[in-house]
Parts: sequence; C-alpha cells; structure tokens
Amino acid sequence: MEKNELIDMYRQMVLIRKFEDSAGEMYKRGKIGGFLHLYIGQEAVAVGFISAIRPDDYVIGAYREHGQALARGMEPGRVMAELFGKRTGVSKGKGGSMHMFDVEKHFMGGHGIVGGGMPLAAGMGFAINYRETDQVVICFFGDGAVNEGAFHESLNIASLWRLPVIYVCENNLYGMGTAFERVSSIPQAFRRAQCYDMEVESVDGMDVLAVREAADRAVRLTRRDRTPRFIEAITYRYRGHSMADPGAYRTKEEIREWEQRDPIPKYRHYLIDQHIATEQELNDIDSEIDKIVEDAVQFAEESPEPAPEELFEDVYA
Amino acid sequence: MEKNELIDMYRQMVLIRKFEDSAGEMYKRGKIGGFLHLYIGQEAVAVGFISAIRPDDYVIGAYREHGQALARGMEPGRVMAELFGKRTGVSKGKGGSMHMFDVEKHFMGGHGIVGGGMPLAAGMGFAINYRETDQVVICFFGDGAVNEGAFHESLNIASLWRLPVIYVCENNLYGMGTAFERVSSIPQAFRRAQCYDMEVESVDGMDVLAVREAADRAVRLTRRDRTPRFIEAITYRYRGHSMADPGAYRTKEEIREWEQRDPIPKYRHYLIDQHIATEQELNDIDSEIDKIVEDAVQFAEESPEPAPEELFEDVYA
Amino acid sequence: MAVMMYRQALNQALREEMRRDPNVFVIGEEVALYQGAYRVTEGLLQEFGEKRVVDTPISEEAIAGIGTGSAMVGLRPVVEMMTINFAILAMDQIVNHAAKLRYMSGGQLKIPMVIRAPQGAGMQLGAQHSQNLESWFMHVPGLKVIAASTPYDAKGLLKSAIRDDNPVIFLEHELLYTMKGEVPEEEYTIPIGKADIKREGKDVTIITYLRMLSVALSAANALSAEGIDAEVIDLRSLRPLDIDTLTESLRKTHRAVVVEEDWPTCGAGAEVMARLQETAFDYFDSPIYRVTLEDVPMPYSKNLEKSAIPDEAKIINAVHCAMGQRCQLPIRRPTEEIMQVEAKEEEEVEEQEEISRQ
Amino acid sequence: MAVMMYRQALNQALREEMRRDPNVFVIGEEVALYQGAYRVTEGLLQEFGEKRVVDTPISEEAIAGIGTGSAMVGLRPVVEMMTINFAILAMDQIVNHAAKLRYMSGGQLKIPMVIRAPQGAGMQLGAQHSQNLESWFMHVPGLKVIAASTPYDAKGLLKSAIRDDNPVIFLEHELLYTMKGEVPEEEYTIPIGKADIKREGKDVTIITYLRMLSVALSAANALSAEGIDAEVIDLRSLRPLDIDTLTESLRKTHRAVVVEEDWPTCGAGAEVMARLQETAFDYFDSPIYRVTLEDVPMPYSKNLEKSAIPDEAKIINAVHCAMGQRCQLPIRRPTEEIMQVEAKEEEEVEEQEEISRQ
Ligand SMILES: Cc1ncc(C[n+]2csc(CCOP(=O)(O)OP(=O)(O)O)c2C)c(N)n1
Ligand SMILES: Cc1ncc(C[n+]2csc(CCOP(=O)(O)OP(=O)(O)O)c2C)c(N)n1
Ligand SMILES: [Mg+2]
Ligand SMILES: [Mg+2]
Repeated sequence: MEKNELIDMYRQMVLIRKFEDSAGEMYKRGKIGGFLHLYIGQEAVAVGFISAIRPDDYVIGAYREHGQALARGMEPGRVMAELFGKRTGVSKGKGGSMHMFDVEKHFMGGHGIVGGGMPLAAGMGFAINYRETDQVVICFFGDGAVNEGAFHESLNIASLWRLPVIYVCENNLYGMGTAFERVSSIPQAFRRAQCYDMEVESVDGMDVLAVREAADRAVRLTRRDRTPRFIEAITYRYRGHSMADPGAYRTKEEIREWEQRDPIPKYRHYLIDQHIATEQELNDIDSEIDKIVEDAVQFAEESPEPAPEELFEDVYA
Repeated sequence: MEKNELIDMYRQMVLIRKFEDSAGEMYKRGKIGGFLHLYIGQEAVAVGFISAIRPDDYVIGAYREHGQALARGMEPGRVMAELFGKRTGVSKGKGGSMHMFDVEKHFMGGHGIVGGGMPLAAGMGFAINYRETDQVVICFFGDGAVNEGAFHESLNIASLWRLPVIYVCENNLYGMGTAFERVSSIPQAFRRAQCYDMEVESVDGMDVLAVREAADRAVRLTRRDRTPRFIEAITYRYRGHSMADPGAYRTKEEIREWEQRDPIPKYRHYLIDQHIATEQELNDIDSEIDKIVEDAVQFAEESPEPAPEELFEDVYA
Repeated sequence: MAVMMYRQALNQALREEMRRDPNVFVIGEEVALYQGAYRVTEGLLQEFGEKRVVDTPISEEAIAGIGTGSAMVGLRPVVEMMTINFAILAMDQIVNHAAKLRYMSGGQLKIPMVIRAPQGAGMQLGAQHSQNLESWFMHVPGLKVIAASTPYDAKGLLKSAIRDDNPVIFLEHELLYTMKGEVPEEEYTIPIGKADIKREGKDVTIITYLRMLSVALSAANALSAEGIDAEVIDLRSLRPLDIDTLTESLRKTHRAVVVEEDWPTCGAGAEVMARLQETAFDYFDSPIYRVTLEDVPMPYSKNLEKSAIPDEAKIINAVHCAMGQRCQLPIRRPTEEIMQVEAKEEEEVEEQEEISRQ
Repeated sequence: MAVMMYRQALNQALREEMRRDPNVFVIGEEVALYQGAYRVTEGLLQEFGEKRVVDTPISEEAIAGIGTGSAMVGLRPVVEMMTINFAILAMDQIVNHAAKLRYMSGGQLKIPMVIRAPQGAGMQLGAQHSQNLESWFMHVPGLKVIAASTPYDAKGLLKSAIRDDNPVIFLEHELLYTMKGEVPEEEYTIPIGKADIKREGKDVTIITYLRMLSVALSAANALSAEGIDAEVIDLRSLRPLDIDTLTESLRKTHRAVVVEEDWPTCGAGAEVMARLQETAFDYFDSPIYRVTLEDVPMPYSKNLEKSAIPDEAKIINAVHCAMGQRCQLPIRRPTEEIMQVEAKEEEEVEEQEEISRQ
C-alpha cells in the first residue's frame, strides 16, 4: 500500500474515535437524543474494510454505523447534524443515529432491526448481478444478528445465487448485555456460517492492517468470482451498548485487557516504527481531526431544525 | 424387536397407504375440500419414528401429517371425518387436512406454515426440561422448511439449551415444484444443520427398519442426554404436492425409479423372507385394513356436520 | 376487447411491463419453473428467462428483503408472495424497511416495489391459509395498498402499481383468478387512489372491494327487485382511500353499508366508517353498517366456512338496516361471549381476593 | 398503599404470579442477567433462578414460538418482546399459531401466554423503534389485547393476563415506566374486558388508553377551566372492547373524541368510532373526532417527533370540534398529498396512453 493510503487509514480511525467521543459528550449535554451506539474500539473494522472498496461499491450497516459512515467519506458535519436532528443532517434529521444514509456515496444505511440489513444487502447484490457490473456490497452487522432468521435466509440465498456480498460480522463479544457464547450454539460466529457453502474467515478486528488484508482479498475474490463470503472480525466496544447501558455484565479487567489492544495506538506505533510517518506528522493529523470534529459540532449546533412542514415530506415518492 | 412390533409397523404403513389412497379418492369425489397433501411414499418415516417413542412423548408435524397422525394411533374414522369437515373429526372439523390434533395422544398438530412447527417443538422441549421429565419431542417437517428463518432460530436454541427434540426432516426431494438442490446452498439437508453443534444424520426413509433403528438410537440418546438431534430421512412422495399439483417438474422415470424402492412391498418381502410373517398373515392384515379404511369413510360420511353455532366456539378458552 | 381470466389479465400486465422496462423483474416461490402457484406468472420464464423470473427458496423474509434491497438501487421488483398468509413472515422487511426507507433517508431513497399476493377465504383452506390482511398494510404510512376486483382492474391497476415509485401491496383473491371479463387489447392503466363506481344508485351506497364486489353487485341486483337502488363503489385503492368519491356518494344516498372479507376489528371497514364520519356526518340518515368476516379464525368445514364469509343475504340484511327497514341488527360474536366469561371471572376474582385477604 | 413506578408495579405482578404458580416463567431478550432492557424483570433471576427467568438469543420468532409451544403443553409463559417493534418478526408465531391453535384443534388446546412489550414514541428512537401496533393485534380473533396506563392498572391487569387462558398481548409504554402511582400492598386483579372511567364528566367523552391517558387527563383539566366537563375513559382492554361502557357514556355526553398514539388508518380509534356508530348512533350530537399519531413514519428530530404525537392542544382542539365550537378541522396528511400526486400522474398516464397509441 502507498504511504498515503496507510496514513489515511490512521486519519480515519482517529476521526471516528474523536467524532464518537464528541458525540458521547454531546449526548450527555442533551444535544443528541434517542439511542446512541458508539463505535469506539471497533474503528479498525470499518476502516479496514471500507478503505478496500471502490466508490461505486455499496456499504450497508446496522445501528452502530457512524464509524462506517465516516469511513465511507460522509461529511462529519452532516453526520453530527443528523445526530443533532438538524435538517442539514445526512438524513435531514429524520433518521437519527441509527439511520444515516448517503445514497450518493453508496452508503445505504443505518438499520435498527437486528439482522434487518442482511436481506437488503442480498437484494443489492442481486441487482449488481442483474446489471452485470462488478460492484460488491459490504454488509456490516453484529454478533447478535447471527441468531436471527434473516441471517440464515440471506446467507443461503447469497451463496446459492452467488451474490457479490461480503458479510462482515463485527463480533464485539456482546449483544447488549449478552455474551455471544451464551446465545450461540457454536461460540465462533464464522462457524455459524459454515453450513451455507461459502468462504468463511475470522480476522483480528483490532488490527487495521489484518482487516485490510482480509478485506483486500475478499473484495478481489468476490469481485472476480461473484461469490459471497463471510468474515468475522473479532473486536470490542469500549463503551456500553448505548449511552444508557451501565455495562455491569463486563469486568473492568476484561475492558482493560482489550484496551491494551486498542487499534489506534497500536497502528500509530506501527506507522512510526516502520518509518511510514513521524510522530509529528501523526500529531498534526490528530490536531487536524480535533478541528474537524469541532467544526462538525459547530456546524450541527448552528444548523436549523427541520421545518414543521417536513414532518409530512418524504413519506411517498 | 418383537414379532408383534415388526408386524405392527407393516400394519401401520399399510393403513397409511390405504387411508391416503382413499382420501385421494374422496377428494376427487368432492367429499374433501381445501388442500390435500398425501403421505403416500413416505410411510416408513412416520412409522419408523413414531413406533420408537412412548405415549407420553410428543409428536408435531406440518401439513402432510395424516400419516403421522395415524401412526400415532389416532382413530382413522376421526381422521377421515376431519377431512370431511365433520364434527366428529379429530379437530371437530375446524382444522381440516392440515390441522389434525389429538392432544390426548400427544399429537400436537398439523401446521400449515412451512417451518412453523419448529419453534413450537422447541417450546415443548423447553417445557419437558422445565418439568424435569424424560419425554422427547419428535418434530417432522419437509426439506422446504430448511430455508426458513424459523429453522435456524429453533435449531440454535434447541442445541444451546439442550432441548430434547428430535428434528426429522422428511426430504422428499421437492418443496412443491422445486427440487431441494435448486434452493439449498448445500444439497444435503443434514449438512444445513451442521452449524448448530448437534448430532446430524441421514437415513434411508424408504426403509422402515433403517428408520426405526435410527429412531431408536436417537430417542435413546435424546432421552438420556437431553440433547436435540437432526435426522434427514430421504424419501419420496409418489403423488403431487397436493391434489392440485400436476407434477410436471418430475420425470416419469424418476417416479418409476422411486417406486422400485416403495417401502411397503420391500418391507413385506422382508417379513416373509425372514419368516416373521407368512404371506397369508400379511394378506389378512391388508384386508383388515381395507375394512378399517372403509369403516373410516363410512363413519366420516355418516357423521354430522358441525352445527352453525360451532363457528363461534373455541375461539377463546 | 378480449375476454380473459383475472389471472391472465395479471399475466398480461406483468408481460407488458417487463417488456417496457428492463428493470422490472418477478421474484417469488414457484413463480418460474412451476409457472406460479396460481399460474399468474405462467410463461414468463419462457419469455424473459431465469434472470428476470426468479424462483426462490421458501424464505419470505429474505424474499421481501431482496426485493427491497434491489429497489434501493433502482430495480423494480414484482415480488409474489404465494399467499398473503406467508407475508406475515415478511412483515418486518415490508413494514420496518420497505415502507420507511424513504422517510428515514430523508427522501434519498425510493422503493419502487410491488408485492403481489392472493388472499381470502372460501376454498376450505383452514385458519392459517384464509386470511385477509389488508388492514395491517393500510395501517402503515409509506405503503400503498391496492385491491383488484375484476380482470380489467387487475391489469390496469397492476401496471400502475409497477410504475409507482413506492412499495405497493397488490392484493388479489384466490377465488377471483378464474373470473372472466373484458380487457382491452391496448395499453391502459388505472390510477391508484381513485375508487370506481361499479353501479350507480341513489338509495344506499355499498362500499366494497376485491371479491366482495361481485357479491355486492348481486345483492344490489336483488335489492333492485325490492325497489332499492344501490350504488356500489369499488374502492380499488385501500391506501390511499378515495374519500371524496365516497363522500359524494353519501351526499346523494345518505346511507351506506361497507362489505369486507376481513375481520371486523380495526378492519378496512372500520376505517371507511371513521373517515365518513369525519367527512360526511351531516349526510347520514342512519348508521353505516358493516358486513364483515365473522370474528373467528377460519374453520375448515365447508358449512362453517360459508357461514363465516359475507354473502348476498347478509348484505341485503345490512342494507335493510341502513334503510331503516326490518332487519337483524349486527351482533358481534364471540366477543360478547368473552365479555360474559370475563364477567364470570370477575366474580371468581372477587372470591380470590377474599381468600387472599384472610 | 405504596407509591411505586409503573415498571415496579409490573415487576411485582410478575413476582407475585411466579410465586403463586410454578408454571409461570419469564422469557425474552435481556430479561435475566441484564435485568430487563427497561428493568421490568429486575431481580427476578435472583429470586427465581435461570430456569424460570430465561435469557434468549435475538430470535423473536423462535421466542414467541417457544412460548407458544410451552403453553401448548401447560406452562404459562410471560414472553417479553424488548419492544413491540421486534414483535413484527414474530407475527407468524403469534397470529398464525398462538391465536389459532385453540380453534384449529377444535378446542383441545389452550395457550395461556402473555406477550408483554413496550411500544410508543417520544424518545427520539426513529422510525423503526417508535411504533404502536395495537390495531394489528386487535384485528386478530384468538388474541386479547391489554394496555395499562397507570402503575395500579399495570399490576392488576398483568396479573389477570397471566391468569388468563388465552394469548394476551400486554402493551406497555416506554415513557410510562417511570410514572409513579399508588399500588395496593394486597392482592388484587383487574378484569380484562372492562374499561375504566378515569374522570367523570358530562359534556364530552374522551376515549383513550396507554400513555395518552395522562395527556387526555391534563387536557380534561384544561377544558374544565373553559367550563367543558370531559369524561375520560381508559379502555384498558382493547380486545375485547368494552363497548357498553362507551355507549353508556355517549348516552350521557352525546359527544366523543378518541385519542390514540397509533397511526390513524385502521387504528384503534377507527374501531371505536365504528363500534359506537353501531351502538350509539342515536346519541351522537356531532361526529366523533380522533386525535392520532400523524400518518407518517416517526422522524428522529425532536421537534418533528413532538409534532407527530398527540398532545394536550390537539385534544383540546378536537373537543372543541366535537362541541361544535371554533376549531381546526382535522386534515389527513400526507394522504391528501398522495392523492394530488396521483391526480398528476393520471394526467401523465393519459399522455403515455396517447403516445402508445401512435
Ligand atoms: C430484531 C431486533 N431485536 C432486538 C433489538 C434490540 N437490540 C438492539 S441492539 C441489540 C443487540 C445487538 O447486538 P449485536 O448484533 O452484537 O450488535 P452490537 O450492538 O454489539 O454492535 C438488541 C438486542 C433490535 N434492535 N432488533
Ligand atoms: C411460510 C410458508 N410459505 C409457503 C407456503 C406454501 N407451501 C406449502 S407447502 C410448500 C412446499 C413445502 O415443501 P416441503 O417443506 O419440502 O414439504 P413437502 O410438501 O415436500 O412435504 C410451500 C411452498 C407455506 N405453506 N408456508
Ligand atoms: Mg455485538
Ligand atoms: Mg419436500
């Protein structure tokens, strides 16, 4: 990979981290309502995958999708404005945290029903084959989705019809307060995908280069062979499920342990050790991001609320 | 096995065959309405499994369940009366072909939604564990159900919670007009159950002794270990999906080939060859069954229709 | 004009739209090789090939989701649910995704998808296979809901539904597929959102749709022999409801009966009654009566099933009620019985309270 | 009497019934270890153990099916759906199985199951997480549907629901969980099927349920300052509906307003209006007005969400309409806009027809 690209992955991870920190802060200040599911800890997954695809490929996520939206190049200001419920938000303030869309950037949401995006991703893959283009779809979802019927129906059809969809399970070990092993007959998510005759793989989701490598390979093969695959990225969310979650089901030790594997400092060290970037360069990026996030907040803050009329718009085309 | 038991399996298969033949006939004469899905060809599956369990175990089926109902010892007259929509029917004429129930005999239906019985079976298994008895549940369903979300959710939970349910997939190669291999990413049903960490097995569903052996083993182990298992019985329905199906999707040759494997003549030869029964004894049974089926039809014919009042009964307890 | 069956009219609509627009495709269980469980898609595989006529596994949720996903990126799927009863398994994709994606995305997406399905009772298919679920779909903003009651309507409405940029639930009826009627050879469409006065009359308005239309028309004929001149309005579009046409009719007739094949509670008829109360209250000379499916799961037995479904006699009776003539007033069963049971239970509960206080 | 929160009252009901009957158990997502997403099941795991307080995978269809299956063989499950929105994934098991098993089996089975779920809007949860689905369930014979609007009602109704031998959909509201109210220490139940007059009045009847009760009561207070004496009826039981109590009230007040948090079309209010037309037509001095959720998917933005939900001002306005005073008459949006779009499309279609004839 080019130096630029490597540094850009750093930039994106830092952007997500700082953006989410700020979002958490804004939630506490009452600027953001509803549920807020932060992506902090999982940055390497979104960045590793989304940096590996083309602008005309599609991305679809669940409700913990801010990181994916930012990695897809969506404007931080408009993402923050969406969280603030402002009309300048990516979904005009109608979607909120769980329903970020940017159709121009082929970011297809933002879906709040666990597993709900998986059939949609298959549908987009179907359309790609229908049109005979060589795009791919990346579909992100959590470990919790593995037990939904939609998972099963979608994977079977994706495999059977050779749909160009890369299903990425972000296994952060918990669905709300429930450890994956307490709800899955097999404690590895990728093995739950093994009865659909598709390639499955598990990758360290705390290592952006490992993710990127897996993503590159997956994208190359899926683009070439028109076959779906299933990749489990083992990761961790440092915060609660949402801002409302006290997180009593995890020990401090466990969290501390995973903090040792924080993808951002690790990658930072790597970039410096490998002489890809200097500490100063990275510090500059950090400051640059601070500014971007500040601007995003300011943009959101200063943006107008939707006009009352808008309540009735966008119901029908 | 005792001679009696062996001969009884023959008797039951013949009863099912002749009952279903007669039901088909009665449908053509307009005595039976709705959908009628005959079990002809699959007799060895119901008889092999149901002969292996105790009266306090539970059986639940889909909509092709007459054979299972009869194997469970439900009265042929009342089953036929149900098909005729008479008040003497097992479900008072309210259920029909797809919804036979005999709760006293622990025959829990008769369900028309593909895959719909699978979570119910898990629920019954849950209740058995809750009460700490050593019953088991046998849940029959077709190959078509393998692709439903309910299959996935049920098998995961059954395995995870060690529910005493034996899931029996009657793979008759087709779901309506669609060959299983056209809709399953893996063409063996039992392999579709391999990602739930449970015992899976495939058995020749045209050989009642093979089925019975598999059933005996499954029931013994499930009763002992409180673990579910998944058994695929490869079988064939000689008739169309329902009486309305012209069956154009199957070749005559294919049907003829499978008729060579007809479970009833095969078993008949076995009984005679092994000197378990004489031809005469079996002929006598055949005649006895003819009479039973005739009586069943007569009983159904002579039974009264439900009274108009009954429309409003049984909605609420 | 050609005379053809309802299902042939639907078939023609599909063919014409598929020829017109390469983005239109058909997907569902048994739609291709088997030629459709009710033969609506007969011959399409042969004409358009596997790519555009797609057999699926029995996976309703995924089928609806794949339709929706493909529509998100610009295709125009026509999804067949073999019957509406199986669409219950797909409600999440239909209601929580297809219907809301445009709104949630702030208008960025459109979902030009049709979900076709037969519904209805009368073939002794029992409780799980005889439902009429229009009101569930009518309840949901973001969806449109159409019901076609004749071959002519079937073709014209289906073509409009396919061209519509919104998710449209297109309801057919199992007993209508073999109904014959005239269908023009030339291109035509029928607008969504407009009711159709199928019979003009001045004494009473019978409001209905789908299979009940023909039952209502027979009833109207019978009534005319009694000197009652009934107007029969076919809603055609259940969401949006063409309340203007209904209101105009009420202004003329001052009396109305709604005939629907679905269950009464929160059914389509309830909405019609509520809307008319809002728009036409001053025109009513009598309450609006509704003739509905009896409020029970559908029994298999032929005689019971028959008695559960609205028929000519019930419609005539309701019209008599609306006209202030001698009639049997509607009673709601078995709900009233539950109430009695509850009343009894209450007494028991009283006793229990006594006991627990000791 | 103790003062406690709505969710504590529910928790007490669960505890008492679990103590009373060993067949009662609680099952759902996050109900045990996590103590319930809304803390309704707090402490139950500790008291009753893993066997009777059961955490599940995220598998709504199976959860409802396991509840139903266990009830088929005599257990009394209390299923928690984390919110009603997720029950959409379980509709097949609830509607096509639980509700029909008794009927289909000719009365052999009973399904003594409660499905509890919070619903409702007001927390900025967006379109997929803010729905009110009572009317879907009300539509279905075989189900009972309860909505509890106060801590007192919550406890008494939940206990009755658990003792009921039918599948009961027990609706709670996310914004009610922290509502405080008096709850007796001693055992009591509230009968299913009876409405409750929460405020007596003589000028107008406000019919409502669930969270809208408190909004309606405030509106009634405000109205009394204007000299309008409103009776406020809490339905409590949505199916069966206590039409007698409503009819009696109409006989006295001659005017009514229905206040509901669900979408208007085929909603609970439509049914109330239709039923009252059947039973109380002669008592009406004016149309019944309904105050409903606006007919749109729920937006996230705080100001839009707020304007979508019924509030005091909207209720007061509707009462003014019902009283024949100056008011803003209800308009139905965006349905009317669709109709306009359709009208436009029709013109376009006309043009297309022209073209195709050339
Ligand atoms: C169908 C459905 N059921 C339940 C929920 C409630 N819920 C929201 S998030 C969540 C946990 C999902 O966990 P996972 O898929 O692992 O994603 P994560 O939050 O870890 O990113 C649950 C149960 C939901 N949104 N949708
Ligand atoms: C959920 C659902 N979808 C579709 C149908 C319509 N249908 C009835 S039987 C059937 C085929 C099922 O095949 P299989 O499970 O193999 O059972 P078999 O008929 O071979 O015994 C279909 C699609 C249904 N009853 N339920
Ligand atoms: Mg997770
Ligand atoms: Mg089959």
